[in-house]
Amino acid sequence: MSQIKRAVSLYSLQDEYATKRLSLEDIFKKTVEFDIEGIELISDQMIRGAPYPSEETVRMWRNLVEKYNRRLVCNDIFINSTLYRNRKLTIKEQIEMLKAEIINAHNLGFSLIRLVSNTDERLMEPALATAEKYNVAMALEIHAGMSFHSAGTGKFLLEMIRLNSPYIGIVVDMGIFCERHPRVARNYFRQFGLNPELADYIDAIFAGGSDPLRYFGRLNGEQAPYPEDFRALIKNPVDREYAIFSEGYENTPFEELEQYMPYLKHIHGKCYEMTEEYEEYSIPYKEAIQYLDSKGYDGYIATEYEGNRFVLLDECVDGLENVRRHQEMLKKYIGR
Amino acid sequence: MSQIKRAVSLYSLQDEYATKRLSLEDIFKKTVEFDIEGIELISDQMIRGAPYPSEETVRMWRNLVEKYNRRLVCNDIFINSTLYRNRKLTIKEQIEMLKAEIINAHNLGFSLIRLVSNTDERLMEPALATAEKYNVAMALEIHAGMSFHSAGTGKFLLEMIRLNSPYIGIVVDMGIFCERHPRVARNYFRQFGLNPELADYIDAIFAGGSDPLRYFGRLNGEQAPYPEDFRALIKNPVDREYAIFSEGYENTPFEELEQYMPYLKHIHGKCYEMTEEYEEYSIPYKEAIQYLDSKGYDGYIATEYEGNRFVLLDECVDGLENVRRHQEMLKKYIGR
Amino acid sequence: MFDNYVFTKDSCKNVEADGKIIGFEIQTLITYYRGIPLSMVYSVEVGVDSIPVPRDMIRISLDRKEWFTLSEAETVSTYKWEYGEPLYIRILAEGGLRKGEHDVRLSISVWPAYYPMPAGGQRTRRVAIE
Amino acid sequence: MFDNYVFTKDSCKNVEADGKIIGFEIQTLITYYRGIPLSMVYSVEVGVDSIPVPRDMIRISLDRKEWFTLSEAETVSTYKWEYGEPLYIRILAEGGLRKGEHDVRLSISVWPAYYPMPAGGQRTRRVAIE
Ligand SMILES: [Mn+2]
Ligand SMILES: [Mn+2]
Repeated sequence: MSQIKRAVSLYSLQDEYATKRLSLEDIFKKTVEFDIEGIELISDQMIRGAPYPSEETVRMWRNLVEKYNRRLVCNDIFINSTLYRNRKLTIKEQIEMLKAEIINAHNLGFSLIRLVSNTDERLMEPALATAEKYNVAMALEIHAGMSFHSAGTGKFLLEMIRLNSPYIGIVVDMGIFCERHPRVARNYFRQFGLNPELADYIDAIFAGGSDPLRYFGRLNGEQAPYPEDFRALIKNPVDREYAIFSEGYENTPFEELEQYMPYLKHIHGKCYEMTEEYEEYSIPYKEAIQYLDSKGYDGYIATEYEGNRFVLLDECVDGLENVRRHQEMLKKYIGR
Repeated sequence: MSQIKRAVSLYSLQDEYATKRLSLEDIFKKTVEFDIEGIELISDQMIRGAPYPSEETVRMWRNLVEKYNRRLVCNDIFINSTLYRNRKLTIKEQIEMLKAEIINAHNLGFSLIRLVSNTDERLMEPALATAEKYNVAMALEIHAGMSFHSAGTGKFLLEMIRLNSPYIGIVVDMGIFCERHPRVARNYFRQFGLNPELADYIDAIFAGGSDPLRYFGRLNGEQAPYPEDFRALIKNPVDREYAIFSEGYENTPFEELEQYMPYLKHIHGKCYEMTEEYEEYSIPYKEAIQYLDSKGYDGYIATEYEGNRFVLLDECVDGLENVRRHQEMLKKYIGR
Repeated sequence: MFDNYVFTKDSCKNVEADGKIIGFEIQTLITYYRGIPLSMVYSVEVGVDSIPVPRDMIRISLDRKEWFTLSEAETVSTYKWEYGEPLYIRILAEGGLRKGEHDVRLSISVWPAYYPMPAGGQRTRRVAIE
Repeated sequence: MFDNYVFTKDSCKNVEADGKIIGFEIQTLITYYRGIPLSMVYSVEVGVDSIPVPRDMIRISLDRKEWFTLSEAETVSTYKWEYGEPLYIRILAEGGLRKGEHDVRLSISVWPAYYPMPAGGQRTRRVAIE
């Protein structure tokens, strides 16, 4: 039987929250209604003043967690290294910011933070003592477009292996296992004039078992030129943007995960579109969960609905329904 | 008998410290040798990383205080409202900085901070709860050039009276009681080409019982024009600078202090030049102490040697000797 | 991708002070999915009926009390623009918008650390001033 | 008033990296009586034999490891230049100073909050390069 546990990233309900259709407490109620044990948070999104929230704000958060009896799985943090436009923050400044995030995560009740992709690996060793002191592990997100083979992630992985600490690991985003390009994205860009032949070309890359990064030879972050026939299909800036974004979906073989299983702290259950059959349109969850089970993964998968950004102008985002369906799907494949 | 106590501001020995002729511990030893009970500090000067020193630095400081058994009288703080050159910090930002200074002063063992002249009076009410919580009183420096009559100080004094808290008061700098312009300053500016007739003119203003601010009608901060005969003596930029700086010495009647005696937390025993007769060249300490005794002042006077800035190029500053003589003078007039 | 959050509906209004109209104001949510320091706002551009508003006529605020020019905002790293909370944008122009209809355009972007380019959005609304 | 702290004696030297002289370096103490964030440094000007060095050739550092351009330093509010500790000033110029004697001038100022103008000092030293 599967050891995998279910969680939801509150990111999935960000539009409901931003537009004040759901308060933070409403969201907690929904996790109970949908029978989701684990909570993932973006503290910069729903905790006022993070990473320096007032004591009152921290109390409010902890009261909700207690009242609705949820497990805190992961807090997603960011290092604002572009704080000033005249320079990038130094490593020393970034280290101080990371320490503040660790302490804030601890105060909110978390013992895992997700580091956004491209977080500088040089922050790890200096922050390790703080991570240990506050019992907060740090895990880099392995996100499509900046996955195992990319330069920044590669440097982090080497540093992670070198430091070999239970406080340093990875979070895998299921967007690296896309078998199809999300059709909601295609549909979204159509309204701005996307060339359908370009979209067909990309769909065909996936249909052939590959993905744009691999097909264009850009997996290692190199800006290899597009093939002639593809370049000919780029007719306008929207086409160019669509082409760039298409590199944000990867069709990674599950086996690439194997050597990193000891470092796997958590999984983002990415979903762009949950179909009426309760399947994710792009990502083969059934096979993915079978693979994870075969490797003995016993952590969480947290629903991360990202279709919100492809909703047409003035149409309503339905994060709730996507979360509900995604959780039903997880139950089906996990078995509970 | 006088109730006044003696202290020294470590500012007096800043040149010895900066040039590494004296370490912080050497300075503590000197306070013992000179029999000076009280210590005043500029934490930004001698505490690394202030107002966020490491725990180790704080421990080092507290160990010295304990080892040499000194009383901590006052910490001099500043609000860096010019932190960014594209704007002045907002009051909200300045309040946060002041709170950090209060907490740091408390951690270092102080229960009084000196606010530099021109500190915005709007910081007082919002910082008051923190001052109470950490038992640290805040006192604006009444400094010559920015004294009782100046616009900024005036606004602070009104706010101080309105708030009427034991945690808000003033520090008087004895430079407001100059009977003569410091001759070390005159001598210093001579090397750059100061017109001696201009210096004579200013000396004559003091000899007449006034000071440049009063004589020029600028006491309230207004930029009244110079008299014709004075303006004619300004021959070069050094003369202009000397004229401006001459407004940084005031010949305030002692009686102006009377109404503020209830708010008087501490006194800076300013000295520019201690003569071989152990008198301050410009300031009538004997009369000043008599006045303070007559009003029952029972706080500290902390030697604040400022002649260091008028030492000629490559000549050695002798802060130690000036402090020693100033303390001997205080002993003579205080009686112990 | 964040166009839905740009230019809050019905937020465009003339602003009065001391009995005089000193300009007009619009509100927007952040074009990103989390709160960030104000200094990370990369661009704020406003246009009225196809005419771009000069940058130095624009002020921004998180509370309608403290206002910053766009140049000042570049170092305002201590104020956080919270996710889901409005940024107030004022265009200081005596008289404000004339009575009648206008097409007001707002385009705004922020530059998060790990993005290859600013994350922005824009929206034009037909605004009626009475 | 702080001239005595400007341009530390014997501190002017060419700087080598990877076997090549990449410029020269001088040290100075702060022209003020306390430590302040690096962003409050108002001006750093260097001249060699009466020729002013262009601003963008200058780098400053508190530890000789992290170097900032003067433009970058304007927002470096988290690094404190401590009282009595050197600021390292590098002039990036291939080949550095020629052998022989030079008159090197350093002028530097900081702008504390309550000062009406920057607090600065300057000093020219005759430097011998071997
Ligand atoms: Mn993710
Ligand atoms: Mn003083």
